[in-house]
Amino acid sequence: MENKLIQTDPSELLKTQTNARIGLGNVGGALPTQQTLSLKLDHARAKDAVFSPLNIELLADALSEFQLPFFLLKSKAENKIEYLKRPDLGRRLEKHSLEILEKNNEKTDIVLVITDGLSADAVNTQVINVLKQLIPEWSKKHKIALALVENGRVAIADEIGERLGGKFTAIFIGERPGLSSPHSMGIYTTFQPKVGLTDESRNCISNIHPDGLSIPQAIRILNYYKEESYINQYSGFKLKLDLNLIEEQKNTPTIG
Amino acid sequence: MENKLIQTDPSELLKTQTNARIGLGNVGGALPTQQTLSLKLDHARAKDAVFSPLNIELLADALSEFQLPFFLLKSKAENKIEYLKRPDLGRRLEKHSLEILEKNNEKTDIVLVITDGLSADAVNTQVINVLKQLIPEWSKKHKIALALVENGRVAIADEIGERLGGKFTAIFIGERPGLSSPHSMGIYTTFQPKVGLTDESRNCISNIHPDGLSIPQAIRILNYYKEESYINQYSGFKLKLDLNLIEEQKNTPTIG
Amino acid sequence: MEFRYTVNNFTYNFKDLKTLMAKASPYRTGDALAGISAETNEERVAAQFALGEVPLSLFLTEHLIPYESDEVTRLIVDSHYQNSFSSINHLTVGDFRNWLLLDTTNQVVLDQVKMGLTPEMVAAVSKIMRNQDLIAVAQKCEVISRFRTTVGQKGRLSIRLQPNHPTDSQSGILASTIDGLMYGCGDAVIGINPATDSPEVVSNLLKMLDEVREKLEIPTQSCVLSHITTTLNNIKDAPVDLVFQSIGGTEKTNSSFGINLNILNEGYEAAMELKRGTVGQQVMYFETGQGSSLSANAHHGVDQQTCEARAYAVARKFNPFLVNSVVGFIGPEYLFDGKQIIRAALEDHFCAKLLGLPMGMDVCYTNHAEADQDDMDNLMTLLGVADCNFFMGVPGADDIMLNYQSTSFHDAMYMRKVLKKRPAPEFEAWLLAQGIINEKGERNALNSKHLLLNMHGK
Amino acid sequence: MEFRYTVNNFTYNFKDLKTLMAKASPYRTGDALAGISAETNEERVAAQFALGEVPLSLFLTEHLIPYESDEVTRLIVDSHYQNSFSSINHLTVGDFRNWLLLDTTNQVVLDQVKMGLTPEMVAAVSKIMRNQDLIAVAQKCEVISRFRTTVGQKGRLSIRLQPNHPTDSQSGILASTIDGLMYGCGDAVIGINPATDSPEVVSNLLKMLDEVREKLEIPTQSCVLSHITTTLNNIKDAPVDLVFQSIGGTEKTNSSFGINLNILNEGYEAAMELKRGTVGQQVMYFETGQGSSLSANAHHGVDQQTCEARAYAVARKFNPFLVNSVVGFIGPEYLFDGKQIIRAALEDHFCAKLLGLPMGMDVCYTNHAEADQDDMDNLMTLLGVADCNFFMGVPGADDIMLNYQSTSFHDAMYMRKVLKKRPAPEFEAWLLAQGIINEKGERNALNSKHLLLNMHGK
Ligand code: B12
Ligand code: B12
Repeated sequence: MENKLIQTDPSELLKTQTNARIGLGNVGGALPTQQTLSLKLDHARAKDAVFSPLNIELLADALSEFQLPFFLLKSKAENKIEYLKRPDLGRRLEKHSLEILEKNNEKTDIVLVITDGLSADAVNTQVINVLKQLIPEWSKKHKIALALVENGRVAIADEIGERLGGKFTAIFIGERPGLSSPHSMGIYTTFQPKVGLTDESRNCISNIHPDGLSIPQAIRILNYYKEESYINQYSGFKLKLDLNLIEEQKNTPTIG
Repeated sequence: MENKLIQTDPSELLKTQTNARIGLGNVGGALPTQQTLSLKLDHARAKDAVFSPLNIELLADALSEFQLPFFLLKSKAENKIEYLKRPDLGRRLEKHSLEILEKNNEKTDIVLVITDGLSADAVNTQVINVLKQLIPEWSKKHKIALALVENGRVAIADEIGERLGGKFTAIFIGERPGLSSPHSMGIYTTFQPKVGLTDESRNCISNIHPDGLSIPQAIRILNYYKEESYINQYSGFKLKLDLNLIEEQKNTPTIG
Repeated sequence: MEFRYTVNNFTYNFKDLKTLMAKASPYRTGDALAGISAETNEERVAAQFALGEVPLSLFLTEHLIPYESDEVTRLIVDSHYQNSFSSINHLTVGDFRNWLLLDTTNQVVLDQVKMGLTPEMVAAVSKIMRNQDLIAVAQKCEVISRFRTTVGQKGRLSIRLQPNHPTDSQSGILASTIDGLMYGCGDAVIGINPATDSPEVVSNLLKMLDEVREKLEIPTQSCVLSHITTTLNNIKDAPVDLVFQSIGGTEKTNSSFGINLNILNEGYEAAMELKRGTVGQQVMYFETGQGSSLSANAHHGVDQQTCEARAYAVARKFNPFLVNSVVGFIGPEYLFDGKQIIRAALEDHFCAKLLGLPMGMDVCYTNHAEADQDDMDNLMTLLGVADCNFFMGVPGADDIMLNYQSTSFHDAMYMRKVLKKRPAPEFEAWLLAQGIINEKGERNALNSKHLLLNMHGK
Repeated sequence: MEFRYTVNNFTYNFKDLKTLMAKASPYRTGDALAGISAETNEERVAAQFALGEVPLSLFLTEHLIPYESDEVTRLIVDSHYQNSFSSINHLTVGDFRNWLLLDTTNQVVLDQVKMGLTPEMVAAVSKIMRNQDLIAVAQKCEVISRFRTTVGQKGRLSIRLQPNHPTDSQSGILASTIDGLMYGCGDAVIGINPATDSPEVVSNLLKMLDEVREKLEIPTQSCVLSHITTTLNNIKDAPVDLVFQSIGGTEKTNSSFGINLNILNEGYEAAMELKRGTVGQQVMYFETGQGSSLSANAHHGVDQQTCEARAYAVARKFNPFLVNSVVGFIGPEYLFDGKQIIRAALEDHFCAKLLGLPMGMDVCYTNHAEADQDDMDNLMTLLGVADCNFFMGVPGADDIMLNYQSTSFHDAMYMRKVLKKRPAPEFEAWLLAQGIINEKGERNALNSKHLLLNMHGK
């Protein structure tokens, strides 16, 4: 298309600083045609991401390699449509899964839960990498159990943690897919998990994806929340992330 | 509720002249609360009318009493939802119904088709009454066949008429249900029916219901269209209804 | 001519222009019913990208429906003004959208190009426009038409008073008419859909409305929306202001309506001779609506919105006073729910305005569609912002003869209030003189001695 | 107290006021999920009729959530002004709607009663109002708030610039901020959602925004939307203009957010001491949204829209500068599609304005909901007509950190253009002085030497 119709935003430099949709230019204030269609295309794709399936085989294989107690579970939500409409079902285990957990006799300290959430691909592609860096360290101090759950919400970690008698849970979950980052993972941690807790009792590490929080950073924060939770014997909004995080000191903008 | 909030329309007299929603009053120009809720209630009911089922048993019994060839048929639309989405299916007979018609050897002149359309109740409650007044007269001159069809559109009469070798069809069909008249019946007539005709080839008698066109009036018009179709050897927009119809001469308004 | 577009390493093919247009259309049940809509959202967006690259000029040579077999195509091609087109001749569909949205593309500029635009061009560009684009561009167009009132000026909003009755009862129709006038409606037209097709009934209704209009000195026009051939039968003896007809976008659709361009022309010429207008002589009133071509099996594989836009070419030929789409009227098989109805209405209004028509809209739904009054509130407000010329005024929104819900007299009050719009100037003066509204446009309390209320004998 | 209503010889019973309210609510997935919505359309309308007959004064004695167990109920009851209520004291809910729509019930009158209204009263009346009623009444309310800009005047529309970044990158956030300023956005606030909850990160972002603001002399305010306890941690050392918090309508919801009225009050008092405003000292910014109570299992059987309205009582206590509902953000389990989102947004805006809040709206949807940009175009236009105080401005509508679509900088241009609205006066003067827009509000072409574009180091 012809560029001369478009009033460009002279901001090439700005564009290098972020993946946000800036410097798009405008036609009488409105989005140029290419941009408006690109947005639609990305929307079509992000909608697909919601329905991406958990790669159970691959994940289960990889998880069993850690040689830790490992449970393959399901929430009460039978499929994605029900999952979307009934978050309450996504927070609880279905009967058979409860039975599996009941059979467990091993003592557990920390439970790591992996679940699809709203973007299975976020988890499919990232979680093993995180766990590989995490588990060797953590297993030195803690007894760890692993659970892979289909159609889980954040709070399902409470039930799993409680049933296994764990002290601390971290759930790795696909976040709602965005247009520019359809595969973003979040980690939510809870100390003393039990059914019925709400979000003030958790901490959150969000936006883990190639253009977002890096895996090493996520692990640093996760370590921090785990340590602090044990020290304070609680988790949640009262724990503040007092960690020097400013990764980009290097490119803090010079103002003026 | 308090009336003093409502600016009334001083039009009691006008209200006696029509069932239209006039003289409703207003609050700052808007519909008063009672009126706005009444409209909603009627909407809930009209939506139900769409899904009212054809009273096949009752109608079939009554129709067989006329001692005429009688066919119980179905369109290709299997249920109301499909009927709504696929008018093309409502215009054609399903396989089994075609077979039924194939077996017929009797010569037929006029085919009267009864179908639910968009309001089965409109037909359930009115059609037998019409036929009782019509058939004794018409059978003096014509060989008549009757068909009762589930999920039919207007044009399905073309296929039935053609298959039976009829010269003239009249289809009695439930019209889209209105808020104030959820049970309104229409009659569409066609000379020389055959598959593929469109609406310019038909005539229409609409709004047959207790507050609309009366059954005697409808029969008068139907007779007119039948007669004229045979005289002119065509039907459709070229036939104009040159009948003195002004039933309400009595209450033509005096102007001024 | 074939078109293709590659998304994510997958190449979508579109075998010809009409297929591309159909696949680029926002989803609606009618196109799905016709089997011509995109199969996935991604295919739809790919088609939109591909359509964006099509040069506008291609529409002048690739006819969606052959020139030889369709008189509407012939009309479109033969009445295309190359001169008006020359300034945008070089644009693609995508850039046409860009150009339309520019601040410099104002009403004057749009007026200059309108006769160079074909229905297919405007339909194509509408498919790649968001609702806000359709609103913003339509708002730039001002199309004014005149008969006894001046309809379509900026800051004004007119209403067709629609006082239908299931038995065409004159006193019933008169009662609804008076009610509507008390709410400031009727400046577009007082237009009755007759329940029957009887010339006698139609003629009596015309006489009644004319008497009322003269008696009360209402600056407006009346119309009985019978088949044009019925109107032509009557035109010698009855006071016909406007000649009405439903029209479609293909020759075959029109023939299923029992009309063609010749018949329309006859109606037009007959009405022009009467010279009954005062401030102008625009004498035609047309209704259109997405889905009628498919319903009549007359769409030639062209999507319903493009067929609809082609109907505007038919309308444009006869310099109409009023045109409206009946958007939600035809049924859910074409437009399923509130969302589809709203989208289609904004498209229809945009396309018609861009082609230069005095476009109004029947904001409406039927009881077999998934829609309700809230959807209509949304739509009428959006179209109001887009400066739609007129809406319907049906008592309590409930048409007791056509069996559907349209906008009400009260809705007219709402729209004029929140959007700060006034009735047509001649009619507004009359409303003020009659003490029906005040200077702010608010309803005055009328008492039972008011002239209007004494029109009606017992 | 039991309620009943008979329709068509069938009597519907509603066992208490909260059940009646829930059943009278227009359909939405959240109430269905909670198991409290009407089972048929007829039951819903019956509940609406019954609710219409409830005297407003009943809400003062029948508490939907007990006074003893919920501090939000205590706040509502204890801060009710009987004096303001006395003029409408005798009305039923149905007549309250009638009264609200009267031409004589203008802004002055509405201001007089607002402190006599409880959230439950306005939620109740909203349930029997059509979308057009919600728009028309909201349009009568003018709620103006002040800090460094004046937000909410008639004819003006402000934007929160929302330059989020998935790693809180300062240079990324600054880039989006500059882009937004070039489109005239940021007069409501420049407000960042931080990706992490680190006080250090938050504090650095606050410093960066403050520097930019001072350097460019932009008359506006900034905010980092961290948890209020994080903000309180920082308030001594970092330049906090506005104190933000998400709030809900029940004590339990708020406690699931890790807050209560005391904590909010602490934040309020700490910010008031700073006296950083110029044209005013309204220092709080709150976000709300239908569904949060249900999500936290904290709804007590009260429908989600009434819970939402109760959050406005919480907001009102702290004389906020900005409040907005995040309507489509929380997800399809509460508001399924465009239709439900639009309805809820109009309700939220209406209820908040009636209670006297400076209400804006995050017109938005997530990718797991059935909605698209067309729905947002519709909603932003409708809310614009309703005179909503402010909207979000997100680069290209795509929030790359929160992962949802809101309104964009371009949308702000659209709304101001078609609705003829201008930015906040102080900010508008700055935009003109910087040559960013012209007197008509159109974007000027900026060249790369423009001051804004040279804010950003390499
Ligand atoms: C929907 C409708 C339309 C739609 C039809 C498209 C569609 N796919 O549904 C549209 C908007 C295109 C339309 C157009 C016209 N219509 Co019409 N229409 C109706 C309406 C509101 C509902 C019909 C219905 O429920 N049918 C029942 C369903 C279950 O069956 P169906 O098979 O789906 O419907 C078919 C028929 O309804 C037919 N049809 C629709 N209108 C007409 C008109 C005539 C004369 C004929 C023969 C057939 C016909 O079209 C449908 C598809 O084939 C009725 C009013 C009413 N209350 O019934 C008026 C009505 C039938 N139409 C009427 C008229 C006058 C017309 C027009 C002639 C107007 C004009 N001046 O151009 C045109 C052209 C009709 C034609 N010859 O094709 C009159 C008929 C008067 C009469 N007694 O002759 C009615 C009664 C309304 C009115 N008073 O204005 N119409
Ligand atoms: C949706 C959402 C909300 C919704 C949650 C309601 C709901 N029913 O879904 C609402 C609007 C209520 C909300 C509120 C808040 N949120 Co929030 N939220 C999100 C969002 C956009 C998506 C989460 C998601 O996809 N989860 C995955 C799904 C599959 O799991 P789920 O079980 O359905 O979701 C649960 C969690 O997401 C949880 N949740 C939501 N927000 C937060 C925040 C914290 C700190 C915790 C522990 C849990 C939590 O609520 C859901 C229901 O239990 C994320 C951003 C992102 N890109 O992920 C931010 C995000 C998680 N929220 C954030 C914040 C800061 C908040 C608030 C503290 C803001 C405030 N100042 O008040 C509040 C309070 C949260 C609390 N303690 O309860 C931050 C967390 C920062 C951090 N690293 O700690 C994030 C990353 C966004 C941001 N940067 O602002 N939030």
